[in-house]
Amino acid sequence: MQAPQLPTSQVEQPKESRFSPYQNNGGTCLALAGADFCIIAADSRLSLGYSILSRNTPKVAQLTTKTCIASSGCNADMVTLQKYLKFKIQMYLHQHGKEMSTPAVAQMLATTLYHRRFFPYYTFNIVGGLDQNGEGCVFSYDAIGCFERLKYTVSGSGHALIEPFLDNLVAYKNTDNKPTIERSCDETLELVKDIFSSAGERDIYTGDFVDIYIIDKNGTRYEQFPLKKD
Amino acid sequence: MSSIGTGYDLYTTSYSPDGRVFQVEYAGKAVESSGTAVGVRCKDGVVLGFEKLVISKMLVEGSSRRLLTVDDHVGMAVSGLLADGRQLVNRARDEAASYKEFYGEPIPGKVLAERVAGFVHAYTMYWSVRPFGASVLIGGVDKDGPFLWMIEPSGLTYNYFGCAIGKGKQPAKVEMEKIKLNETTCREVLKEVARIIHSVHDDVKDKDFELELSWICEESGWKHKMVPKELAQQAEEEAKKALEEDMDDE
Amino acid sequence: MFRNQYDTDVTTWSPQGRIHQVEYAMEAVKQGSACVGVKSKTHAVLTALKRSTNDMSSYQKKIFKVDEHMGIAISGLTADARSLCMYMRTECLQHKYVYESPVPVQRLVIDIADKCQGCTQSASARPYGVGLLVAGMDQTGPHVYYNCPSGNYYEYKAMTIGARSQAAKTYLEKHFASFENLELKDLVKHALTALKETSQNGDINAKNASVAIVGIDHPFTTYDEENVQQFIDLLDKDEISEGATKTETDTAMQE
Amino acid sequence: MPSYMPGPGVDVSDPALGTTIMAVEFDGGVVLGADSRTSSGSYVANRVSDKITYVSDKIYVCRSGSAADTQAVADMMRMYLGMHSLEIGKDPEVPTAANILNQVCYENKNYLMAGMICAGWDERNGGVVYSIPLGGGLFRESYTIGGSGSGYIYGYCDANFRKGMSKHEAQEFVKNAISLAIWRDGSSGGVIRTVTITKDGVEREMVLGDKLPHLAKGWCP
Amino acid sequence: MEASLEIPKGGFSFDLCKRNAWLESQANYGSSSIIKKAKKTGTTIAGIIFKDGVVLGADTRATSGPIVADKNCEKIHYLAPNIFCCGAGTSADCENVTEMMASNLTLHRLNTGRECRVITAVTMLSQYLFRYQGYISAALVVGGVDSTGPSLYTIHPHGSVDQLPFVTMGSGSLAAMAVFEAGYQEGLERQPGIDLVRAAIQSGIDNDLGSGSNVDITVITPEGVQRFRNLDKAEPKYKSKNPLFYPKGTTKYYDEIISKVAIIEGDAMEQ
Amino acid sequence: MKTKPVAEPSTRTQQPIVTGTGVLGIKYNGGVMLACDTLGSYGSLARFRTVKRLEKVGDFTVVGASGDLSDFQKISSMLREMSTSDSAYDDGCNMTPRDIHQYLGRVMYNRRNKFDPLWNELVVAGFRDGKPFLGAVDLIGTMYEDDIIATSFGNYVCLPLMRKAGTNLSKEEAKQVMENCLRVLYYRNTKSSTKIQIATVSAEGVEIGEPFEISTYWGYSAFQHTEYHGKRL
Repeated sequence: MQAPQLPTSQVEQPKESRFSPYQNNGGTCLALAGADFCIIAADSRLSLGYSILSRNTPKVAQLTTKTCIASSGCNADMVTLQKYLKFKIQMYLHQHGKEMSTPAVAQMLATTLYHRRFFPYYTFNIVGGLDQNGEGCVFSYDAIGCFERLKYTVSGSGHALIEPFLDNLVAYKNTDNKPTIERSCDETLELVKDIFSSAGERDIYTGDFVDIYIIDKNGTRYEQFPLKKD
Repeated sequence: MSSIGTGYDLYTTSYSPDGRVFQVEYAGKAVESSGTAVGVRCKDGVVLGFEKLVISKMLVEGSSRRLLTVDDHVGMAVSGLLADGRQLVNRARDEAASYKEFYGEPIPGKVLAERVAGFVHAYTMYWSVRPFGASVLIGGVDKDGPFLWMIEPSGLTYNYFGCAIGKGKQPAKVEMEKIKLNETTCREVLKEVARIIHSVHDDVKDKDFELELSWICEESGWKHKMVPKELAQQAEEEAKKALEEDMDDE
Repeated sequence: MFRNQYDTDVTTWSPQGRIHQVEYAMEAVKQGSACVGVKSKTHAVLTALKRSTNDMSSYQKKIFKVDEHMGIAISGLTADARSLCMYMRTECLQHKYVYESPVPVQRLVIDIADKCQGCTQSASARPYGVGLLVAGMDQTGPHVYYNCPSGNYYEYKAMTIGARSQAAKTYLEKHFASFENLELKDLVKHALTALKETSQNGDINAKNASVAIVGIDHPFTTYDEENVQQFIDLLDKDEISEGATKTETDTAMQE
Repeated sequence: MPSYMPGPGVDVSDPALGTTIMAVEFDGGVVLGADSRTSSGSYVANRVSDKITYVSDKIYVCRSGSAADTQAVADMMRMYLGMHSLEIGKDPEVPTAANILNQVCYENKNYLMAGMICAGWDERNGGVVYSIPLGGGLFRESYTIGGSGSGYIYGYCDANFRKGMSKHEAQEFVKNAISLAIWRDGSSGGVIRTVTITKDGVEREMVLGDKLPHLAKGWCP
Repeated sequence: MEASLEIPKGGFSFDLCKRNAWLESQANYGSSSIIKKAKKTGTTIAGIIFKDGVVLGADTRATSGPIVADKNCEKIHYLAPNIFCCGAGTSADCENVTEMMASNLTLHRLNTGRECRVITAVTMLSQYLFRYQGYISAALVVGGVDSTGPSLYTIHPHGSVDQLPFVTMGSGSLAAMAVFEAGYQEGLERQPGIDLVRAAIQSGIDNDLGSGSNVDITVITPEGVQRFRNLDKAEPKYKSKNPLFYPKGTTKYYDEIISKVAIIEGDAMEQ
Repeated sequence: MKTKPVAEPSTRTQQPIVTGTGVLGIKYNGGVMLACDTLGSYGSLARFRTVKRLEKVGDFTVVGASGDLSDFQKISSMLREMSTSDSAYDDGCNMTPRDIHQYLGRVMYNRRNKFDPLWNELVVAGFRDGKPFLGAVDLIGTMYEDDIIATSFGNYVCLPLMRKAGTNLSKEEAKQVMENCLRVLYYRNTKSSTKIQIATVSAEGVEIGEPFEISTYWGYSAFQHTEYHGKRL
């Protein structure tokens, strides 16, 4: 038997091994819902192993005037999935003469993911937007279509760093002293920036820029926020 | 016409008692009432021309093209029903692409003509379809030099130095025979083609027409291209002048 | 039109080299209410006259959006048009899925024309009984095409199809030469004026007229009912300013 | 293991051409060359096989890899070339033949073990050599070598090949190179076969196993 | 099987390494593996020889899987007054190996009464690493100046040694080496030398996710050693506009015990 | 002895055979440039020394490839056919570089879904509407656009240098950067060579240069003695 190799710090050479259809391109997605707004954001770093392939490849896509999707994981699957959703949403628009609602988009995404139950899209998606009543809503998914509606969620490589932070700061799970006033849209936006700059400090796959979409009754606003490049 | 009303001319799958397939001949009639296409194979390339009858002055110039590109090195002139002719162009494009994929070189004119002719012929064989109401000229340059082929609705194909199809094919052929085709160049023959098409056009009976000219020669980079506007205009003016002189002579 | 023995099958040529079934299909186009399509350097405009069978029913939709850069006005068998429209929409989306770009207008037009031709050469099908005026915008600017049941297609500077379209055609032939440099507003005015010629009682109103516009920085948009009133109002104003006299852009049209 | 094969303990497998093959362009034509050993594992299944296969009058292919696969590929190619020359009414040209061979090898790469050389002479191109390695891909080369034995003679060939050799020089070059490969590669052996194709026709030659040119014999006892 | 019952006559046994490797391969998640949790210096380390001596450089990121474990760790270790060593690999290995080597070299100096030579350190390190067959996961860049002049070496975890005028190691070594290959010149002056190493490390920081934060530089010349900690700093962290503030009582508690603690007056605490 | 089943299921353990290494792409002022060497490796054997890995598509796009060269030949023929039929329409509309990039992304992704990938990393460079375009696609369909792209081993060795050089370059400077990067790649990658090819796309169209040799440097005096105990005493 050959002596086992401990992992060393040596450079990972490009491997020419058996074909694997998946890659993890890293990245973090986040969405927070307010009473009448929703903020959905993701960093724009595209990485592979220890390499940065691109510093500015968006993970968030606007699907309708009040729905956005953010996906991390395998870029190839992400691109395809988002294209497919746009296709279906446009078809819905043609056929019904009105936009798909955010919960409808959310349900369709779940169905789409489950259709590939045995060859999943290796993506971790978040859908955010306003529902029919104008309330902010966020949907969180696993790779094969299990989903639930939440007030906030995070997915991707920085997920484990950010989730407890949100439990504390947004859901106030550690205290009974919940503030009586909800965070405003601007405060939430500031919180998103804080969160991403912190995650960028500690998660090597999160960095470069954050694409932030702010959805409220006036429509969708886009903002880019710089992170560290290292 | 003796065939009419005999009942032997209603289907492609019927022969008349004297052994003719009238439906195929009728399809040919669609070509005979269409604009004239002229193709000339010169020593250095091929020139195609078409007398495109303009049905409305509100049409955009150059629309409903009759000279179409099949492959980089092959062009096709369609006389007859353009919609039918387009199917032949599409088929020719498929044949050219699959030949190139498998053999790694551009399709020779002969092979292309024969394959498309086979396709046309298949539509003269079955009850469920009708023959194509279009004839086509296939012109281009392959590794053996320039070629010019014509395909009839019957599925027959012929190799030519100069060929005309459509309404004015007879006078056009007469005119063409006056040119020494294998001695002239594409440049020189442009105005001849323009002149022939102008001369066969019936100003009285027919509507306006637009002259389409395309070529494949060194000047076009050995690709099938429409003749550049200035050149085409120049050729047309020269042709008109020559025609006027002829008239004066008479 | 008299009956003859050569006109019952689409696979039968007449001794004159005609296919009567296709010609009859083209007649169906003339049965529908009229549509007008015009274009300038920057925009293509469709207008259409809607019918309603009686006061209780709604008006038949005449203009369909195909994609952000393209739409059609139809005349003839509406059901045929719907199926062609569905096909066009799917093709546009497919193209966008693969290339992330809009399909060039003429390529889709040819595609439809080929589809129509297929139905003129097979005994198992009948030709489509609908004419389409396609207005679209691509790399080479705005376009107006006419797709005919015969499988032919034509690109026009101005065109009209449908019932009593001859009157509109006469109008367009008189004016189309000036369209190229027109402001959008004036172009729409021309298209509506031409459409008015085809109306039985010469009446065009917000109920029976549809307008659609596509152009540079102007995704294909259909205007019906209250939205179309702004254009109807144009008709009451003075003569159309021929040529490229600069007028203020109507902000209402941007919605 | 199929029952017609020897019993347990004997290292045999599907016959494969563990081979040295090559083709060389010269002034006016090409020379193709090959050894003659076909092995099933350690067993020499055929010691005088012919790896240079006719596909049309002036085009031949050299085969390496699985014997069955390469023969099937050559058969297919012969058929396609026959059909093609009927269609164009002329002899096929070498680039066309090579392209067909590449199509077959590439489109079936998941099912084939075939490394091929296609060489020949035609009116338009003269003598032409193409390499189609394992998995397909079409590469035009002035000379090419292939098969397991080729690894041992790259140095020799690179040092000794010249463009514009005479026919005789090219033939000698091929024989020397293949004999050197046979000398060091256990999977190559037997006789050397060559096929020389020029405007005037095809010549076959065979160097017997006991008459191989031995460049290494100078020092080796 | 019987063979394994025999007591080995001598040398090392790597049985547990095999076991660890097996355990690791069985684990479905990286987090259940001890080895994966070990802190690593994903690292870019580099060094060059310039006209008067040696410049060593290193980034300051330490990672634990995809998480940055330390944003400003030190990777340039002391071996002797005239010899320094950059380490990449498992942090514990690098630190212990270099510390052990520093002690041994001190003893060596006391025994011989002379300044240590770089080659001595390199030989001892390579022999040590070779004995552990790569299980001590330390990739080192050793540089120093001795009686023979400046010299620079790399030592791979398995114990092989290379001597070169410019070297890099760690996950960012390719990014850094590219800078050296493109920019190294013979007989560099001090400042250009330092700048080149800085650029190389920065290249690792920017392009390699295993490397990050700041640039440390150590310059060794016959005149002495100059150490620049955080010579180049990463851009500062984003300053929150709404700093967090937790009001008293945020954390729930169920019981409260207050005890009196005696307070001793005087300066005992200050000793 | 266990007998083999009559028909074994095909195991698609396909792997690249003849391969090319890194392709570099960079935008510069007024255009975009691609560069790569011309080596076709067969494992570690430098099998084919002058293989062209840059393919012109239409009038304003070039596609470069690393990875399996037979697959790239297939892709090239697909692209040639696509550009032929594109120009056959002759309607004034042409495929943009982005169209081609997106199309390739779909092709690669569909093939990976069949577990039969086209084993390439492709770089698409083009110029359209006054703007340079640069995008990459790999064998599983990962797609991105950027100002600077390097595939395969170039990703590790050349990308840092290219990022350092930036994109504010003249054409001549860009060419220097490319040559320099490929020289470094040659120093540090077993599968690259010194014979390189450079293509540029600008408003004037595509220009694919002929392959040429680049120089290398080995003259550092410290390179004379690198065996560590062989040091002068």
